[in-house]
Amino acid sequence: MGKKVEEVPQLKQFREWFDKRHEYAKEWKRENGGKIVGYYCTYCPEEILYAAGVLPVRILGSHEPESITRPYLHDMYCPFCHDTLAQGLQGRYDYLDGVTLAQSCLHMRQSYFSFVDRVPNIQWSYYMHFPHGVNNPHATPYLRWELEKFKSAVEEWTGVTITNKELDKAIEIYNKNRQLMKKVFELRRGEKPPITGLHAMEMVVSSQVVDKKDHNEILESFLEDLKDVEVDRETGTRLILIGSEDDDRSFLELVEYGINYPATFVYEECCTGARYFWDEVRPNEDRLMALAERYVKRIPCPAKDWAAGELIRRRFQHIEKVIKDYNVQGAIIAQMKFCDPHELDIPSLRVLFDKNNVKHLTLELDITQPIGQFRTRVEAFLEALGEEDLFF
Amino acid sequence: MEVKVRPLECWNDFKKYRERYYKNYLEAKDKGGIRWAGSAWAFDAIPHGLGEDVYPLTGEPYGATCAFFHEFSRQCLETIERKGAARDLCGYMRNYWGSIAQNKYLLADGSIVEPFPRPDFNFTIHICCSHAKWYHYAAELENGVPTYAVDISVGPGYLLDDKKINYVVKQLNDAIPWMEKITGREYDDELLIKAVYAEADAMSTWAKICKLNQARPAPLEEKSMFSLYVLNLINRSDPEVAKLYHKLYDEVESRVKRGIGALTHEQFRFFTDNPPPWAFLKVYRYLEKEYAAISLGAIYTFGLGGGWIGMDEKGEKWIWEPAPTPEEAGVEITNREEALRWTAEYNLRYRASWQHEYSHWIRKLETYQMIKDWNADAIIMHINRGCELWNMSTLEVRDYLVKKGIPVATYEGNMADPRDFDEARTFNVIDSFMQSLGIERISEK
Amino acid sequence: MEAIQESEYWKWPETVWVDESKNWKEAEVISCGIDLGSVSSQAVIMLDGELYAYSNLRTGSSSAASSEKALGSILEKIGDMKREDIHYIVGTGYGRVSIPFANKTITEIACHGRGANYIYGPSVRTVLDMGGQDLKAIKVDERGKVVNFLMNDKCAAGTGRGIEVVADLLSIPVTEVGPMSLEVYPDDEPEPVSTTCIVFGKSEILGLMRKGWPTNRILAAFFRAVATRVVELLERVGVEPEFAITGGISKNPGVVTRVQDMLGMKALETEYDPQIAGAIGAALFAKALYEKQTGKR
Amino acid sequence: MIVAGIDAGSKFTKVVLVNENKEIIGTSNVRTGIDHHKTVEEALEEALKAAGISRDEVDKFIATGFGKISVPFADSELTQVVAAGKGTYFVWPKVKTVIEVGAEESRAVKVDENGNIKDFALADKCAAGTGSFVDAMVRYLEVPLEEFGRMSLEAKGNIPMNAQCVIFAESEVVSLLHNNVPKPEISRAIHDAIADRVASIARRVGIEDDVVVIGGLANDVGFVDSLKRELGTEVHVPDKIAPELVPALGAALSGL
Ligand SMILES: Nc1ncnc2c1ncn2[C@@H]1O[C@H](COP(=O)(O)OP(=O)(O)O)[C@@H](O)[C@H]1O
Ligand SMILES: Nc1ncnc2c1ncn2[C@@H]1O[C@H](COP(=O)(O)OP(=O)(O)O)[C@@H](O)[C@H]1O
Ligand code: SF4
Ligand code: SF4
Ligand code: SF4
Repeated sequence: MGKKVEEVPQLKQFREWFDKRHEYAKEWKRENGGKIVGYYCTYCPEEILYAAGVLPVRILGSHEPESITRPYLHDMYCPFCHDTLAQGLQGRYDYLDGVTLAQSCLHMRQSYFSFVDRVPNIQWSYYMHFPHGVNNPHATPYLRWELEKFKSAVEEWTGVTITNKELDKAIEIYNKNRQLMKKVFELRRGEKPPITGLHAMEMVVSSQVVDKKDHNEILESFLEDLKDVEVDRETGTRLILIGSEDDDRSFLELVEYGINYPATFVYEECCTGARYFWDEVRPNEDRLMALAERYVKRIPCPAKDWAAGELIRRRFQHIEKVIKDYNVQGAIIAQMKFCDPHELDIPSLRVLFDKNNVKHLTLELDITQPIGQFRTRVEAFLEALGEEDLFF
Repeated sequence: MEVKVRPLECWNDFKKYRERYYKNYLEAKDKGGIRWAGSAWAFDAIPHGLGEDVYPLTGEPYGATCAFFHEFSRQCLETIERKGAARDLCGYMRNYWGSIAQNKYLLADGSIVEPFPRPDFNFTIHICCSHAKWYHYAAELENGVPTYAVDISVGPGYLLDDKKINYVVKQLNDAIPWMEKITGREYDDELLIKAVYAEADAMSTWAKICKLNQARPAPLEEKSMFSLYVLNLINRSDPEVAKLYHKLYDEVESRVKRGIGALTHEQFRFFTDNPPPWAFLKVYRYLEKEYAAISLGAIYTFGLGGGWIGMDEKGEKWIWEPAPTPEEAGVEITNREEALRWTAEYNLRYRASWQHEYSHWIRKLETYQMIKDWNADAIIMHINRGCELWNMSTLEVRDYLVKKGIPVATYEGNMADPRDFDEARTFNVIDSFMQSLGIERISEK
Repeated sequence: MEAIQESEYWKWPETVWVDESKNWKEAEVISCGIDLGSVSSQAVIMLDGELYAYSNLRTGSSSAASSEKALGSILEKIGDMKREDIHYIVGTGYGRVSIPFANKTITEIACHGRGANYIYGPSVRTVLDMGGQDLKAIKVDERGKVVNFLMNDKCAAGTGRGIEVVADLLSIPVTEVGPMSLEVYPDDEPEPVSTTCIVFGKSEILGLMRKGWPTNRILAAFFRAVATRVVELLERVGVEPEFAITGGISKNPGVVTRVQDMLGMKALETEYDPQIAGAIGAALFAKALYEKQTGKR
Repeated sequence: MIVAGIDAGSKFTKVVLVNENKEIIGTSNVRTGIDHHKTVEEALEEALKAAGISRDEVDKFIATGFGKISVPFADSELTQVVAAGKGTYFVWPKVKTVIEVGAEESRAVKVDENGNIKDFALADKCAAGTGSFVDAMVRYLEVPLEEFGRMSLEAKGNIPMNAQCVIFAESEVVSLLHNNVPKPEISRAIHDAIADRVASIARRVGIEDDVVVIGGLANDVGFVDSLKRELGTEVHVPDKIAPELVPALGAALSGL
């Protein structure tokens, strides 16, 4: 019999990276003497930065109350945007040499520009006009062009010429990371998923803030170790998490560890989950075209997933497949307060879940969560899914 | 100094046009015509090629009309909230959906008819995070109206290049066979070309009219401008609209020459920002009556309907000069490709309100320059909960202007959800602002 | 600055009740449910699944003490029953986790569903629980088991506390605000207060007061807004007959009448106190759990 | 010459009487009742009594506050922003940033070295940063108002609260209570949450020393302490006059 999941050292490593991401970045800089760029949205073509020897790290919130962003961001912009800007204003990202945003929603755009203006020591910033119309056929060649400009800008700033060889290497490392995380996710399809949503989140988020090389190393051994791990927790209700930035540990802990009834996330359809890594770059003589294709064809963010002639949402198609593959019984829709792109999908998403016989619960996330209120909702949700034996 | 005031003569023409517009859309099918719906920002010249009997319904002005009629608006909003739409979503969009969901259609005079006229297709763009999804959801509410949204997220005008423009042109190109398929009609490039000329004419002329408001006394106040600029948002590629704007231009120009102002006494000139709270235009009246304060406009009224040069090539200064029409630019449009390219480029480059959508860097310069060029004393900003696009940058702009020594006041509200507006608070802000600037009430004088 | 004594308009009457006709010593299963809400606490004792006694008190600042008090006041009134005589206790409500002597906790959503089934009968399909801090629309099956539910999250208007705040602002006892608002209903009903956010709404109400609106009209405008919110939530979950209201606000005719009229549907009536529905549900679960534990089922 | 400044607040109505030497000769503070006119009369009566003068001796009445229109006999009205700026500048001439927190409203006013108003910001919707929030919490915690402020100072302060709306903040407090969190910690969490919201408003106009806080909540030592910490700068409470009387004083002074 193998060891218990909680004792697997790689999980501890993920958590440590998650907790000490700023320390890691500073350490990396000391060791490599390289530049670090913070990126705002998961549509950022990290491979290009990586190929130039730059470490891309994702800018995320910290889930602590703050009062410093409201002079710049409207109250009704999403908490994620407030939280990320707050990190910058508080100096937590003082090690960044540059910041970049691959055009995403308006809220994030505002947060990004305020970050660029108001966080000291930012030498370089790049706003990339990433297409929104990822469901139309012209997006890929157009994105290729934007990538080309991005690449030149990075080259100009770093003084490094990004060769095909370096790009290939970066793509390989990134693809590997994607493959490995996907393999970990696939283990969760089974009856007894070895890891929880909390573990998965820490794995994915840590990959966004450390050098993928380091992350791959740990991931490989992690996969090995997971093979003969002893799963002692009761899986309970199999849940899918739908959301955007879902890296608030207190929330995941509540659902998976803090309720009277067992429940486990088996899949996270969010940008701190599967949306980040699910799709790989497919080889192409034209490296930038290969990248463009990957970023256009990946599971879309709701901000980009809309009708261009046909009434389909690609993300929904993916979710439907996941429901079957992962035997999903319930869905928690974690709606970032005031996030329009996600909110606009919710009425139709509910229909989709109903159609597939998946019960769903919508919770509205803020910078910090009202755990007391959430507990009641989640508990009642799980009660409704089970507890048959109290009714006779 | 007492100023002569006189009602605008072509006011009625504009009003009639608007009334006819909503009726035409309603009755299009009776006449065998085509109906389409989409954003006021959509490339509305394109559907013109389907024939002369093609009638649009643009969503934002429609939403604003709903909001103006309080009670109807409330019913729309409540109806759609019951279906699960979140309250913080775009105010126009919620009114629009609510109108569909209730199956009721509002005409410009406030009368309500049933059922809601279903469009043959939706043709829109994706400028904010909502537009394309707005019509996607509307299509679902309407049991699957074919919907096409054009992505225009290629960046501000001064950063445009051929490939960016091409990306948009290709999407427009694809839209034409798509429309042909849906409507079963053959596309007429001549009509498209006519529409494209008309669009630039209408938009550049509106910009010229706005410039006339630099005069002292100002010939127009913003509340009337709302009824004037709107034609460019409902049907700007209709050649009749351009004609009306020329007529208006002549009239306003002659007012300036004769020293006719919008207010009898102009004590204080200010700009506003964002779409106004449509249900509470009395804010403007209050400022006029109590403080003889005139709103000269906003980047909203100027920029949405107007074609402007905008940012200079280096991105360092905003230029409030009317954009050239094809004639002025010495361009001749002879075929579909040229027409699409022209309309794509004109909109991407010269629509003032598309530029600042990318960054407050642009919006700051745009607003500042406007205040300088029109000689305004201050700006009163509507912190508009109803539109996340227009509301983007407002606080950064506020901060910038205050540092530049320009007095700024802000009040919270919602352009299209009357429930988000607090009247007492808003008047309190205005009084505080005026008092802090030492502007006296005229009633106290 | 002197602290000025507040009048406590938000206070509502407390109750302790025992069915004197029953003898608890004859019961096989004595089960208890305690609903520790944010505003009120109820304890219910059932004898073999029949209501025997209950209390309905204001929640204090300590949950443990409030639950002790809720149960203690009943035991005191019964006289000879001790806590140890009770076979099983289920806690519910916001404070359920801090009831020291509960054997198990179950959410108030499940308990209200179950309790409504008991007091209104098995035909109930939609339960509206209007409590102190939240509003819940619950759909249940014929056993009172929750099928689906929704809770308000963006706005606190349709809640007991929201109503208390307004009662305080207008200096009218909370038990009277509802009836008073009906004085102008339906013929003279004003438009709802525009905002349902209680913070913003307060300033609007102050504005109306200053405009010289009579109190009953202000209340009508306020309750209209509350009712709209309530109906919105109900329609989102999908109201199906039969429909019942539980929780404290069910005693407020200003809300109930408007909600019924807007829905075009009458709420079921009962001789029980609908505020104790949650505690009844908890007590019924307690019985089931006790029987499960002792192998009686 | 004697001028009366009348601040008709949503919860309290205050009157300050000044003479031509800018000396305060009488003040009052009365709970605002349903009948606003009556409250104003009462408050005025009390202030006159304190000053030992009769109503005829008052030359001018200047009204301010949310209920300023319920002072029908006022000679003129002053907005709360200007009243706050003027009053504070008088009692604290070095002031640059005024923060006022009353029962239902909070605001920040920026003044220049001559006491002119440069900028101001009012609380947005959903702000829990007001005195009535404290009043409600005090009821939940079942402690006296003074005690509530004081106990906050004893706390360690490691409980974050996400207080957007008063009602939802209340439910957070209830959860804390149910989880047996000590009352001083809860008090501190509440004060921090209010300070957080108030600071958000104040930051819109920019924090510049001296920062002076006025309005009823300035009496709350726990709040002032939290605000200091939040802003990272010294926060002054006027010492010459009760902080909630400052706007009424500002109104009175404007009539001289
Ligand atoms: N007799 C009554 N008349 C009118 N309203 C009442 C009465 N009793 C209670 N309420 C209302 O009910 C609310 C409490 O509801 P309740 O369901 O007991 O709350 P919770 O269980 O969440 O603590 C009070 O805030 C008050 O508004
Ligand atoms: N000693 C105190 N400790 C804490 N809070 C206080 C104290 N005194 C007054 N307050 C608060 O001040 C508020 C009243 O402030 P005030 O400025 O008089 O209000 P307004 O002018 O808006 O009516 C009350 O809501 C109360 O919470
Ligand atoms: S939610 Fe979408 S826009 Fe936001 S970070 Fe994730 S992928 Fe990017
Ligand atoms: S959560 Fe929504 S609003 Fe916020 S950044 Fe992501 S997509 Fe934008
Ligand atoms: S939010 Fe603003 S830009 Fe977006 S659809 Fe609505 S009105 Fe248009």
